[in-house]
Parts: sequence; C-alpha cells; structure tokens
Amino acid sequence: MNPLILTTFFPLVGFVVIAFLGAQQKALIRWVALATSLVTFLLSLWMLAQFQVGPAGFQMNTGKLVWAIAGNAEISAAMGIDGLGLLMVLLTTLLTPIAILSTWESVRERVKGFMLFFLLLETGMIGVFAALDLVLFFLFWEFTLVPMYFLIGMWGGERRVYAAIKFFLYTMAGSVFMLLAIIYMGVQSGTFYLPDLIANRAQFAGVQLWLFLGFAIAFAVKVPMWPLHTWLPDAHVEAPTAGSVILAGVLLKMGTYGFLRFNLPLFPQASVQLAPWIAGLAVIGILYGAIVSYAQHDMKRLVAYSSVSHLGFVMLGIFALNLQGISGAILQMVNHGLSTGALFLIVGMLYERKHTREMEAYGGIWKVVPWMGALMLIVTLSSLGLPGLNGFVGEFTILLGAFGSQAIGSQVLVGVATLGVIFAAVYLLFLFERVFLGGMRHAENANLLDLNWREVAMLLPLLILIFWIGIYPKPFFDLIAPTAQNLVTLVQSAPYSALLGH
Amino acid sequence: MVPASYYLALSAALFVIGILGVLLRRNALVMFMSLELMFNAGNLAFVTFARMFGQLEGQIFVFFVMTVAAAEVAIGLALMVEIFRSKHSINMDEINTLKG
Amino acid sequence: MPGSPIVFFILAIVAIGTALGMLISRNAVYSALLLALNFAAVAMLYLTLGAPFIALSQVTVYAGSIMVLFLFVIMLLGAERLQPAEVLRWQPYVAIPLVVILAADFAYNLFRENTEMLKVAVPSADYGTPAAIGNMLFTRFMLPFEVTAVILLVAVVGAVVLAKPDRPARPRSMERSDNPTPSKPVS
Amino acid sequence: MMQNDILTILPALIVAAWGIVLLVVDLWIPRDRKGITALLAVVGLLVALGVSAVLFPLHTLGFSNMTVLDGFAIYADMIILVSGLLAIGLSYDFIRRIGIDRSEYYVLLLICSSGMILMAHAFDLIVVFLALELLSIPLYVLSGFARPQPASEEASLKYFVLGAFSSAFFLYGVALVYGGTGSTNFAQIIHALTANTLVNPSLFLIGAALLLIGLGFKVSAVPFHMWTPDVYQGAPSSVTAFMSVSVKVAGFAALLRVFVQVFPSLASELTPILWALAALTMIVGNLVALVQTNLKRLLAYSSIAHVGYLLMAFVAYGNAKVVGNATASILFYLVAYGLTSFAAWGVVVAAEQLEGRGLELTDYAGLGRKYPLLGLAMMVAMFSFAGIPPTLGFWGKFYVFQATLQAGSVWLAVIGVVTSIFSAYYYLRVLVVMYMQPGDPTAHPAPWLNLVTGASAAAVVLLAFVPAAVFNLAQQALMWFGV
Amino acid sequence: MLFQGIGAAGGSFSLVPWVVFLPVLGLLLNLLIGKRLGERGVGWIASLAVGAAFAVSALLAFSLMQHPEAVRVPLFDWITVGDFSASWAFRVDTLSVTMMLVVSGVGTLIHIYAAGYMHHDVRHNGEPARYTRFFVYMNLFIAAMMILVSADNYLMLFVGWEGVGLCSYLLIGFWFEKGAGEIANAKAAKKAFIANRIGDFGLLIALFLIFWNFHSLQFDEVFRQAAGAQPWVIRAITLFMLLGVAGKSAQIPLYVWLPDAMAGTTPVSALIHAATMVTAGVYLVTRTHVLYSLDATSQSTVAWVGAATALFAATIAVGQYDIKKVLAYSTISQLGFMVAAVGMGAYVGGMFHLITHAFFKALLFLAAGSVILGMESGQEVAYGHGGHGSSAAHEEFDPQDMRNMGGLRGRMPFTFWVYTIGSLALAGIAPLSGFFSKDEIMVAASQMNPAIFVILLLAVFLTAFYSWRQVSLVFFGSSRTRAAGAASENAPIITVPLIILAVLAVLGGLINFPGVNTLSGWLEHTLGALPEAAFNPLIAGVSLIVALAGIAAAWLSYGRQTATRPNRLDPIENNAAPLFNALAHRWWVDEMYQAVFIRPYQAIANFLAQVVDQGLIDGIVNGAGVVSRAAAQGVRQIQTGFVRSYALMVLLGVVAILTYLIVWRVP
Repeated sequence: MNPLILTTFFPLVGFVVIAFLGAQQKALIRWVALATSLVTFLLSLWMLAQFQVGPAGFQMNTGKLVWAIAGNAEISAAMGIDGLGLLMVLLTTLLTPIAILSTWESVRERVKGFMLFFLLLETGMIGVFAALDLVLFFLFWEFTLVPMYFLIGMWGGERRVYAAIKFFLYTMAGSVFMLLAIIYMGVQSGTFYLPDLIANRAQFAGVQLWLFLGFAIAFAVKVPMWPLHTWLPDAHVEAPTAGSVILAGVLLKMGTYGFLRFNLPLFPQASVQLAPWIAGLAVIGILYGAIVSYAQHDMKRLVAYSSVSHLGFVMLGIFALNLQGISGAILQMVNHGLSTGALFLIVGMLYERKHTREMEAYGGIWKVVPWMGALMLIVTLSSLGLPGLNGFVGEFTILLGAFGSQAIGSQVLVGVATLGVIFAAVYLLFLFERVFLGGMRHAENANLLDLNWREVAMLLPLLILIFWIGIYPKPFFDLIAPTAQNLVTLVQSAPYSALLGH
Repeated sequence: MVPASYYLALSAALFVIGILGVLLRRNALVMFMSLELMFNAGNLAFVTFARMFGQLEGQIFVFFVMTVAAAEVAIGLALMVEIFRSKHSINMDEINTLKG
Repeated sequence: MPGSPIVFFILAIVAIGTALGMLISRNAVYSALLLALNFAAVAMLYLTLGAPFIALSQVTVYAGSIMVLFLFVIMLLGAERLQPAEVLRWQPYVAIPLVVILAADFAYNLFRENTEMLKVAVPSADYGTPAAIGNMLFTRFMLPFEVTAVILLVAVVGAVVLAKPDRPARPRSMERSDNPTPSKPVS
Repeated sequence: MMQNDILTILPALIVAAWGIVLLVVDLWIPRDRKGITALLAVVGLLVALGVSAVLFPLHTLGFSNMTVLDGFAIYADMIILVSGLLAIGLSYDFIRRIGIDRSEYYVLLLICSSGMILMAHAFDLIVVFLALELLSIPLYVLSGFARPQPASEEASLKYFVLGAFSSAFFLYGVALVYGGTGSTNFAQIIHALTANTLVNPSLFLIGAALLLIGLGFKVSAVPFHMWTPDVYQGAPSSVTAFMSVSVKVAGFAALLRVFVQVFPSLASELTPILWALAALTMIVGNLVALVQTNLKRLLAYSSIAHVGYLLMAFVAYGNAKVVGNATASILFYLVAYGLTSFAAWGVVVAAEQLEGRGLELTDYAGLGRKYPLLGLAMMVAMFSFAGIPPTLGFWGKFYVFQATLQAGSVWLAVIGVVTSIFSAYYYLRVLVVMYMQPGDPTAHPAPWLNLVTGASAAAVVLLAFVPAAVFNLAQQALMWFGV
Repeated sequence: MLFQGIGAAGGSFSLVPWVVFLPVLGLLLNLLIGKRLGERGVGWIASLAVGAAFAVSALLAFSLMQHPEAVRVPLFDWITVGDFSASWAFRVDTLSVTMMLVVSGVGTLIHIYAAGYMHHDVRHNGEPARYTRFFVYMNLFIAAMMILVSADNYLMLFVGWEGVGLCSYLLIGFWFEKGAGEIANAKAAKKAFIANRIGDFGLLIALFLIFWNFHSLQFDEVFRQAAGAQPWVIRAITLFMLLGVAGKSAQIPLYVWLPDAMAGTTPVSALIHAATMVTAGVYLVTRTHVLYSLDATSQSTVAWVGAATALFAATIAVGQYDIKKVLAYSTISQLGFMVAAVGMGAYVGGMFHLITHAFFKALLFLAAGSVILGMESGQEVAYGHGGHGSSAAHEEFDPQDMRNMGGLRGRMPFTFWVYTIGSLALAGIAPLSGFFSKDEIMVAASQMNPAIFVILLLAVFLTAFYSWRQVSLVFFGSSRTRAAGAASENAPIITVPLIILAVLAVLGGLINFPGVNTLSGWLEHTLGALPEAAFNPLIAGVSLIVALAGIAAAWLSYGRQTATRPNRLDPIENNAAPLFNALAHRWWVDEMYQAVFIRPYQAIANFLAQVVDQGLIDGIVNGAGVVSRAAAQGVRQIQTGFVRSYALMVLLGVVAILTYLIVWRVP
C-alpha cells in the first residue's frame, strides 16, 4: 500500500467512525478524532521513512490513474510527493492533532460536527500537497474551503458569519481563475498530469503570462499577498483556535506551495518577467503587515497581520528564483506554521481562560503564568527571527537569496524588505509587553492558571521543532534541496532563460 | 396576381398587432384574444407558404395549430374564470403579488 | 399567386382594420366581435390561397366556437370594461417603437428580395381539398394527429381541475399542520 | 404502422397511455386510498425507464421521419423520467399536507412527461411544436394546482399568458423556417441545407432565431426568463421542483436537436446571439439572486443562472471540433443540475407550510441542526450549485467551462467564473441561515421525501467520484447525433 | 560527528566549544533542578559554569601561546544551501581568546557578586522565586557572548550578536513589572532590543553584501578575497556594519537604549551594559579590520562616530543624578573612545581600552550596586522594615538618586575606596589602567586626525569631571537623607569581587604597558603587523593634565557640597540653568526620536490599519459586495410582477435579436 495514499485518506476512517457515533458521546468523539489524527501523523512519519532523500522528482507516485476524460484531456488520480510536498504533509499531520487537542475544552457544542469537519479538512489539505494532477489538485484545493467555512462559521466568534463568507468568497474568487487556467492548459495539451505539462510547457508559452496570472491570483489570495489579504484578519479573529492554527499553519501554505509547485515550473518566463513585481508586492506585504500589526488591539488580529508579513518573506524568497531564496521560502513555510501555530495556540489558551483577545485586558501576567510566558516568549522570538531559533534560518536564507537574486534585480528592494526584521521586533515585543510584561493592570488576572499538561503537550512538539530547525536545519534543507534545485533548473532551463542573464 | 410576399406582409402585420394587443391591453381576455391573433397570423403564413410550394404540409400544420389553440383557449378561459372567482377582476395589472 | 389583387386588398384591409379595432376597442365584447370578423376575413384569404378545408375549419372552429366561448366568458364574468387605471404608463412608449422596429425587420426581410416570393408552383388538381388533407392526416401525419388528441384531453382535464368548484376552499389538513407539536409524518 | 414507428416514441407512448389509463382507473380508487394512484404513476415511469434503458443503443427514424430514436433522446428521456419519479416522491406527502391531493396531479405529471419525452424524440417541427404544447398545458395547470391560493393562480396565469406568447413566436418561427426551407421535417431540412437548396435563406434565419426565442423562453434564458421567478415561487413546490428540471431538459433537448443537429450551418450567425444570451443569463440570474429573501425565488434565479452556464457551452456549437464535447458537457450538466435541484427542492418542499408560508430564508434558521438529513442535503445541494467539489455540480461546471475554453470563448468563461463567485455568496447565505443562525423551524420530513432528497444528495456526491461514468454515458448518447 | 570535528582540531583547541557548552550546561541545570537547589546552589552552579568557561579560555590562551596561529574548530553544518554554507565553527585565535578571557573572567566575578546581590534584590522587589531565572539568563548571556566572540564566520557571530541582544532584553526587563508606571522596565527592554535590531539590520545587509561578493561568510575566506573587491562594495559593507556597531555598542545615533537599559539590575549593567556586550561592536570592527583598512572613508566615518559619541555622551553624563545613568553615559562615551580608536586603525588601542574598561567599568557598576544595596538597607533601617511594605515611602524614595546620598564615605568605606579607584581609572589618571589604554587612543588620534584628538581631549576632561562629580556627590559631604545616613557596608560576597576588580583596574595597564606591549604582540598574530602605538610623553602629559583639571573642576564645584537641598544642589544648575537643563534632558534626543520616529510610526501604523486597511483595501472588498447588491436591487426592479412588462422584455429580446440578424447577418 502506498503510504501516501494511506496518509491522505486515513482521516476519512475516523470520519466514518465518528459519523456513526452519537452526538452526545463527546468524549469518545474527541478521542477518536485525536487518535485518527495521531495515526495519520504516524503514517506520515512512515512515509518520511520510506522517502528517499536525494533524488529529485516525485516519489510514491501513483502514476497516471486515468480517472475521467474531459474532451481531449485525461484527468488522472495521480498523487506523489517530493521534499516540498512531504514537508507540507508532515506539517499538516503534525498540526492537526495539536489543533484537535486544543479544542478539548474550548469546543463543547456540536463536537461531532466539529471533528467531522476537521478530519475532512485534514484529508483535503494533505490531498492538496499530494496531488499531481491539476484537476485533482483543484478538487482538493476547493474542497478545503468547505470544512473551514463551517469551522469558522459555526464555531467562530461574534462576526463569524461575515468572516466565514468572506473567507470562502475571497478564496473562491481567486481560484476560479485558476480553474480556467487549468482547463485551458488541459485543453491545449491533452493532459492535466503535472509532469507531462511541465514537459510540454512550451505549448502554451505564448499565453503563459495570462496562465501565470490565473494561477497567481488564486495563490496570492490564499497566501495572502498584499493587497488581497483582508480576509485573513477577519477569518483568523473569528475562527476557533484550532481553525486559526490550521488556517495559519497549513492553509496559507497552500498558496505559496502553489506558486512553487505550479507557477514556477509551468510558466518560467512569466515567473522571471513578473518576479520584480511580485517581489515588490511581497516587500510591501512584509512592511505593511508588520506596521499594521502594531496598530492592533486584538491579539489574534495582530498575529494575523504578522502572517501577512511573514508570508511576504516567503513570497520574496520564492521569486528570488534562486536556490537560497526558494529553499529558504520552503523552510520558512514550515517555520511559519510552527511559530504562528504556536502563537495562535497560546492566544487561544488565554482566550479560554479569560474570554477576550483584547490585549488591554491582560498585562503583567507573566507573573502569574510563568510557563506560559516563557513559552510565549520563545515562540515570539522564533517568530521575530531570533538566530538559533527556526525563524531566523528561514528568513536569513530568504533574504540572502533575494539579495543576490538576478530575477528580482534590486538589492535596494531587498534591503527595504530587511527592515521587516526591525518592524517584526516592534510589533511582536509590543504584543509580549502588552500581555505579559508590566504591572498587573487587572486584579482578576491574578487567578489565571498556568499551562496544564494538555497544553504543554500541545506546545512541546512545536518548541522542539523550533529549536531543532534553528540549530540544526540540515535534515530539512536536505529534504528541500532536490526540489529547490529542480525548480531552479526548470526556471533557468527555459528556452527564454536569456532574460535571466545580465 | 398578388405576390406571396403581400400575404406574408399581412401576416406579419397581424402578428405585430397581436403583440401590441398583448403589450397594451390590461384586460386578460383581450390579451388572450391578441394571442389568438398572433397564432392566426402564423397560420396565414403557413397557408401562404403551402400555396407557394404547392404542398399540403403547411395546411396540415395549420390544422394542428387550430386544435392546439382550441385546447389553450379551454385552459386559458378556465383559468380566467377561476381567477375572476377569487379576485373579481381580470385586470392583468392587478395580478402582481409575485415580483422582485 | 391566385386571386385578384382587389379581393386581396379588400380582405387585407378588413383584416387589419378589425385587428386594430380589437386592439383599441375599450369594450371587450367589441374586441371579441371584431376578432371574429378578422378570423372570417382571414378565412376568406385561405380560400384565395387554395385552402378551402382550412378556411372552413377557421370559420367553424375559430370564428365560430372559440370566439363564442370568449364572448360567453366575457358575458359570464361581466368583464367587458376595466377601470382606466393605468399602472404601466411608459409601457406604450416602449412597446410601440419596439413593435415598429419589429415590423420594419419583417418588412425588410420580406421585400428585400422578393423574386423568390413570386415563384408559384402549379398546384395539383386536388390541392387543399378535404380529401387530400384527410388522406395526409391519417397517413403521414398520424402521430401529430394523435398527439393533438392527447393535448385536447389534457386541456379538458386541466380545465376541469382549474375551474371545478367542488373542492373545499381550505385544505383539510390545515388544523393538524398548524398544530405547534410536530405532527407525525404521514407516509 | 411499422414497429420502428412505435419504437421511436415508445417511452412517450407508455407514459402517455399510462397517464390516460390512470385517469380512468383513478375513478375506481377510493378517496382515502389515493396513494395507489401515486404508486401506479411510479410504476408507469419505472416501466418507461426500463424500456428506455433497453432502447438506448438503438437508432432509427419513424412516422415518416417525424420522430427519432437515438441515444440522445433516450438520455433525455431518462433524466425526464427520473425527474418525474423524484417529483412524485416529493409530491406524495406534500400535496396531501397542503390539501391538493387530487389524482389528476399524477395524470398531468405523466402526460407532461410524455410531452417532454416526445420533444426529445421529435424530428419534425410539427412534432416539436405539439410536444411543446403537450408539456406546457399540463404545466400551466399544475402551476395553478394549489388554487384558490392567489400565488398559485397568479403563477398559472402568468405562465400561461407568457407561455402562449412565446409559443406564438415559436409558431411564427416554424412558419418562417417552413417558408425558408420548404419543409418542417428535419431530415428534409438537413438535406436542403447540405445540398444548399434553401428557398429563402433569410426567412430561414429569422425563423430559426424565433425558434431559439421560443425555446429560450422554455428554458428561461434572459431576457425571456421573466416568468420564471414568479411561476417558481407561486407554483406548489413539488411542481416547481419537477419543472425546474424537466422543462429545462426538454428545452435543451430540443435546442440541441434543432440547432446542433439540424442547423449547424447557422452557427456563425447565431453564436454571437447565444454568447450574449449566455452572458446575460449568467449575470442577471446570479446577480438578482443575491438579494432574494424567499428561498423558492432564490432557487428560481439560481436555475436561471444555471441555464446561463448551459448556454455557455452551447455557444461552442459552431466549432466542429468542439461541438461533440460541448454537447456532452451540456448533457452532463443537466444531470448534475437535475439531481442537485431535487436535493434542494426536497428541503424546500419539506419546509413549506400552508399557504406558501415558511419559505422566507429566515424561516430556515436552525434547520440544519434540527433536521440533520435535510440540512445535509441542502448543504450538498448548495455546494453543488456553487460548483464546489466533491459534487457533481463541480464537474458540471468543469465540463462546460472546458467546452467554452475549447471553443475559445475565454471572455465568456471569465464572465462565467466571475458570476459563479456571486452565486457562491447566495448559496452560502442559505447555509449560513440553516447552520449558523439560531431558530426553531418546522419541517415535515416524510419517508418518501427523505428518500428522494437523500438519494439525490448522495448521488450528487457519489457520482462526483466517478464523473467519467456519467460523462461517458453522455458521449455514448451522442453516437448517432452527428457531432 | 560532533566530537569528530573537535578531535580533528587537535590539542586543547578542541575544547573551544565548551566555552559555550559550559554556560549552557549551567543554565540547563538551573532550569531543571534550580528549584531544588536553592539560591546558594543556583549561584554556585551559574558561577562555576562561567568559571569553568574561564578556565577553558585560559587553557586555550596557554595553548595559543605555544601555537599562536588561528585554529578553526568546526562543530557541525548549520545552513547549507547551494553554494551558501555556514556552519557552527569556532575560531581560536588571539583576538577571540582575549575576548573570551574578558567575558568569562569579568563574567565570573560578576556572577559571584550577583549571587550575593540578587539575594537582596529579589527580596527587595518581593519576588524571591525569580532568583533562578536571573542566573539562567546570565548563563545564557555568557553562552551567547561566547558564540559571538568565538565564531568562525559572520553568521555564527550574528547568532551571538542577536543572542546577547536577547539576553540584554530579558535582563533589562527582568523586573518587568517595575519602573515608572509599572511598565518602564519592560519598555526599556523593548527599546534596547529594537535599537539593537536596527543595528542588526545593518549587519544583516553587510552579511548579504559579503556573501554575494565573496561567496562565503567565513572570516579567512572573506579577508582573503577582500583586496580584490570593488571599492564601493567594501565601503557599503563596512558602513552597514557600522550601523550594527552603533546599535550594539551604543553609538550615535542608536545609543539611546543604553541609559534606559539601566533598568536592569546592577550586575547586569556591569556585565552586559558595560564590560562585555556593548563592546561587541568594537570587537566586530577589529575582527573585520581587513575590510575597514581597505576603505579610508568608512574608517574615518567610524572614527568620527566614535569621537562624536565620546564627547556627546560625556556632556550628558555631567547632567545626570542617577548613579547608574551617569555610568551609562560614561560607558557610551568610553565606547566612543574605543570605536574612534578602531576607526583610526588603532585596533590594539581599542582592544586595550576595551579590556581595561571592562575592569574599571564593571568595578564601578558593581560598586554602584553596592551603594544602592547600602542605600536600600539604609532605607529599610530608616523607614522601618519591609521596604516594599511601606510602599508610600518606598515609591518616593529612589536609592539610585545621588541627591539622596552624600557622605557615604563614612558609612561604606570599602565601597568608597574601590569606587574611587574605578573613577580615577575611568578619568585616566596615571598609573591606573585607564590611563594607559586611553593614552594609546589619544596617541593614535594625534597621529591620525587632530580634530578628533581635540574632541577626545574634551571628552577626557568631561570624563574626569563627571567621575569626580559622582564621587563627590555620593561619598563626600554629608548625608542628605536619613537612608544615606543609615546605609551600611555589604557582605564579602559582594565585596570580594570588587577587590579583584579593583586590583585589575589598577594593574590592567600592564597588559599593554608601554614598551612591553604584550597585548600588541599577542594580537599581532591575528591582526597582522600594525603600526606601533608608541608612548608619547607629551600626549600622555597633556591628557593627564586635562584629566586632573577635570577632577579639580569637579572637586571645586561639588567637593565641598554640603547642601541639604536635594532638589537643587548642582552648581551648574544654579549658574547655567539652560545648559544644565539641556544636559539633564540628554539634549532632548529621546524626545526628538519620539517625535520624529516613534510617534510618526505609530501614526502611520494607525493610519494604515484604520484608514488604508479597513477603510480603503477592505472597503474596496466590501464595496464590491455593496455595489453588487445595489446592482442586483437595480436589476430586480425590472421584475415588476406585471405580465405585460414581462412580455415587453420578451419583445425587447426578440427585437434585439432580429434587428441584429437583419442588420448584420442576413445573407
């Protein structure tokens, strides 16, 4: 049995089991969901064990299982994975049990529905990262909207309906253009199988700017790139903690993943041509997200805008179109999932205790919750890119790559992007200071409880990874390297790579 | 000798008068009559063409149209009687509760 | 084309005149009568076109029974006149230009190249006779003929359904359904 | 009469005959056991369905080339018959509950279905016209079946007047086509067109345009759609469910038959018109649905919008290389649309109260929690309508967009996807109300209704995993279609 | 792999990673079992860890004496992407070992001191449980500082660079709930981190430039290729690096964080904000001397920044009342000396001053801490027990304000003596260590740039002036408060490190005593042959006289100060109020930054968040929705409900289609 397929669809086993449980058996449902996601995680580790580090190309490839024929084009159920996909799948399978664990206390209503949607979501997300056929990819891509929509809309905060609809429509508005582009490519080349399309990419070289834009809009919304980001703060703020974790940790990565998986190899010329523009937007996003974060009062909103900034770095790295940039971007995708996921978890823990996310309601609580404060500090530092923690390795590699990127071609621009590290310190320390430092502004906070074992168990894996990647990222870079190298080769080997030269 | 196009022109004229009747008359019955006029205009065109081609199919068609028209009249008049029963009016402009 | 122009023009003028009369008459009864006249005039034209059977059917079915039915309903409902409350004031100002354009379209299409229109096949001896028509109806056109039968049947059933007053005005299950406690599903 | 003649209309014949027999048999069925009538109607439709399945591989003409038997027609038959079956399932409890359970209901439904089937089999404009009337007249009556409710009567009258109005255009179109080609028979028209022996091409063209208008009215393409929301809202919900699916199937069957198979030479003239119709239909349907508060009306506009997507694929028909795929995609879309519609309308039927109450969106608040099955069905339906995977609706959109892009109508496709974003908004709003707003609605789920709704929803999801099965069927159906 | 790498280096050099591992081990031990060990155990472990690191450093130094060439000790790969590679690799050469010795040596003393000091401090602040945390941070700092100085490439250096910044942040904000408005300490910590980050930004850019021009971040590799690089590249690298130096070493314009950093407890100020961390910038320039030597413009820029800082900060120090603030500005000023020195190519002079400054400034801070402890205990005696218990008196009373002191000479004789030694060393009075190191800088300045020489000379005068002003205000005269009158001397754990440091402050000059030049010879192995900084009696005499003049001026102004008017006792304030006001307000630089950078940043942030983001961008998004709905409402109006208008619409469609066909399409 192909471990990839097992991993992808195993959550559905839990889905079926829970579907047959009574809605009142909440504890059992929770445990089943957790067990399912943990087994999925183990399966993904098995997949990692099976994975051969080194060779480029897709492994555990199911091959072209032709599934449907659309006119002249074959739709295949092709799945396969490379280092990039594997990392993303691992991130997904790691964050899902953590997110489920985070709902233990906070989701008391309609537990069954929640877990059903959550497991569906997991399969959808893994599918996105595993699909090798454009149509299959799109199926998973769109499908992830559905459970997330309900997670936000049914278990969210006060403005959950607005946020859920905004999330759904915004994302869908982007992806419909991708659908058109996918179909167009299928029509032109008679296949939706990604490797074949890459091999035949010269066929649609003439219109690749448009195709690139079709894909790019979908991914840019998801990332989200400035100025298409405004759905994100609303979605994050209203989503339940688990939803925010997955949203920030995985769903946003689907956008950057898409750029890497599709835009670069399929439309190299357009990528090179547009790289300065996208890099420009990325830099605006970096600074804008960081500055706007600073003006927030709501912790989740602040973290949400910080995602705009962080993902700006990732985009900058991707469109550096060189090895450092792309490798750093991929690593930073993982990093952001860990750091921001952990941030949302801690914010969620605070919310569970006090039922508000306003920073004003806290202040000085490090005194009463020392462990939470310490972990929050580490996560904050990881997020602001302190060397020795994971965020730095990614950010540095990205900026290094972007700085020397011929595609971006402007060291000044990247220098401006580097200012982001200052602004990141400004808003993240502001957050930490407002919440954890200073005197106790509210006497009732003296009764806040420190982390319990469940919460420690949620944060611990993330912290271990935060340190691991920060100090010894080599295993991760080894996973990334073939993919990144392959992408760079694909972009530069295009017949029009003359554009790249000086 | 009268050219076929004259007949067709007459048919077209009756057709558009029928349209005007539907558009301008509020009385459901008169509106309905205008519809009959339109069908009639179509019939005239059929007979003209049939004569033009020296075929009978056109005339047969007219026969069927008349039958259908009769059926429609039955339904239509029943409907109007029923509506008049409940609304005491057959003014089409008063039947607009469904809109938007 | 058969028939003398004089006959055609007289009939055409009558047809158009009666049609316009129907259109502008305030009284529905007059409209119905004028329409009957119109049908009769058209029936005459059918005769000139070599369609005696159709002409006869026109007179009996249309001008005869259908218009009588109309008149009957008008009288029954007493609905010959309506209150002059015009809701859609702008309707004529849009409708009339549109219709004029449509008429122009038709006219242009007809008279642009009327050479084709002048071609007339020489009809066979039994052209348009009831016998010929009947023959065709029951051979080649048997299926449509049967279909019309079904249509008429449906119309009868439909008319009965729509106009039959014997049903109670209120649905019988109303009380039960309006009961706040959800009723047991009926199967 | 030859055996072939009967074969060509056999499904229609069975259904029509069954309906007439039922009319008579019903007289002997006691008043309190009218359920038997429904059961008999179901049996009739099932028999016809079985016969259709057997006839699927055959291809022949009959009745002096007036009717045709081919896969295309049978494909349409099967949708119509299934739609009839599902409609009966929805109606059974519903019409009893709101007190309109007259047995003529089923008779009219059967005869209406036979008219639709005949439409699919028609190979002569006379038959098309008669089939059109045969399906319309029962629908006029069915729309008004809930008389003396004013809404139902109004719906019936509006449908009737406008239906007759459009029939008149259709009739005039037939006359002009006859004048232009010298025949109303498709075989002869095809011959005349291929031999280029038209009597008068311009008359033919105008006539064809009028045919398009007449059929466009039936499938409710903008701007001939105005009756749709009012009629869909006023008619009893079960009837609306039936006609929102079947009429469109029959209408598109006729459109495809006439334009794709018989008039392909008009493509260059008509394509811009179809383009505009498709664009307008998608835009208006989706836009106006945004602000609807009545669920039936919302679904009515949504159905208009879906016609737009169907027409979008139709635009491709002038392109000889694409037309086969485009036609198949339309056939596929009809199945997707039909099944989805029944899932949605099933919920509406269950939730409708007396006198047309319980249809405002706000009345659905909390429905998803209180009636999980209905909620789930509606969820599936809404996502399918919006084209979100994994539903049949997604594949429907996928295929029509593919056909459109294959034909090179990129901008039309762009309009299509942009309007589909609008559509997602109002579909989501339904779900918002059902799942995310508190409320205590009353619905009347009944066994048959549950079965129909659940089965439709399940089919929408399950078939989405094997889209090829449906699509291959659609392609097989076109084997003799000449595309 | 780990030990393999170590083994490869051979000899005791392979021990070099332990300078990092030992403090890390210490902090982990304290973190895990600190609670069970109690204060004494925690202090021991922390001090031992640093002491052991010192021992390792000393061992390395001995090895280096035999084998003075640089040794690289790679540990393991860190970031390797394509042709970019940076590993965890240590570098043992005379420069790095010098820094290690200073860091771990001074660090050990301060750890010991802190073990005693914090015992009081945590109680004074009412949170005894935080004792362990302090030493965890301190060990972490030593580890980070060791990474900084022992790195073999710029990236690893950067790790230490930011790591010490972090520890600085943590330790400044150690009493995060204290300070003005209960937030001032936290804010000071944030300010330090952000100011450092601004510098780090410059360093990062420099790193990028280095890599893309030399394709390596490894020191030797970079320096090897440096000569071949384009001039603008070198200039850009060195200037961006200067920004980093300005951040870390508190130079103009980024110095503002350091005075606020005094919110940290006194041992922290001594260790981080005087002796070690803040000198990292000097170390960086020295380490990168190959590049700086290639570009005269950036060299002189460095020198000018240093000199300007030296003078500017010295002026401010004159106007401060807070005992630690004076020392803070003094530190900035002295750092200015060092930066000026390395900017003028006097790398040895810079390093020399760095070392001596570490001794005497650590001494001063620790002694100041002793004063503060004495004041606090005096306060408790004077105002009753439980300083935080009688909160009203506690809040009004600032044990660091020199106006509250006076006459402590009698109460704390021992502290007085070490303080005086430190002050004299700072003032550059022969034969204390500060004299020799400062003199080397003055000589270099006189050779390189007379203007800078004059500026530095002014700074020397002011240094002596404010040093003695401080001594006078604190120790001479009579007690101005009851607390000062009741202050008492501290325990040996506090005073023993002071003694050692005082000895070092006195004898530190021997390290590079004129004529012997031990340090020059030692560092030559790393820095290459450098111009000999010859002892110049004239220069030495001039600066000594200037310094003495400063002391004399201070003595005249403050020495006989017996005033009991704590609020208005400064003669400068009495005679030149505007000037003093400017000095006391630190030339309003903070206010200016507030107005020019911080407020506009906040305003821009609010503007972007409210107006642009919610208003404009989201407005467009929501506006699209609103417009669609409005359009929908418009289109909906057509659906009037009238059959006749529906028919009209049908007709409209018919006419449009037919007209289109007739006009354009009829064959």
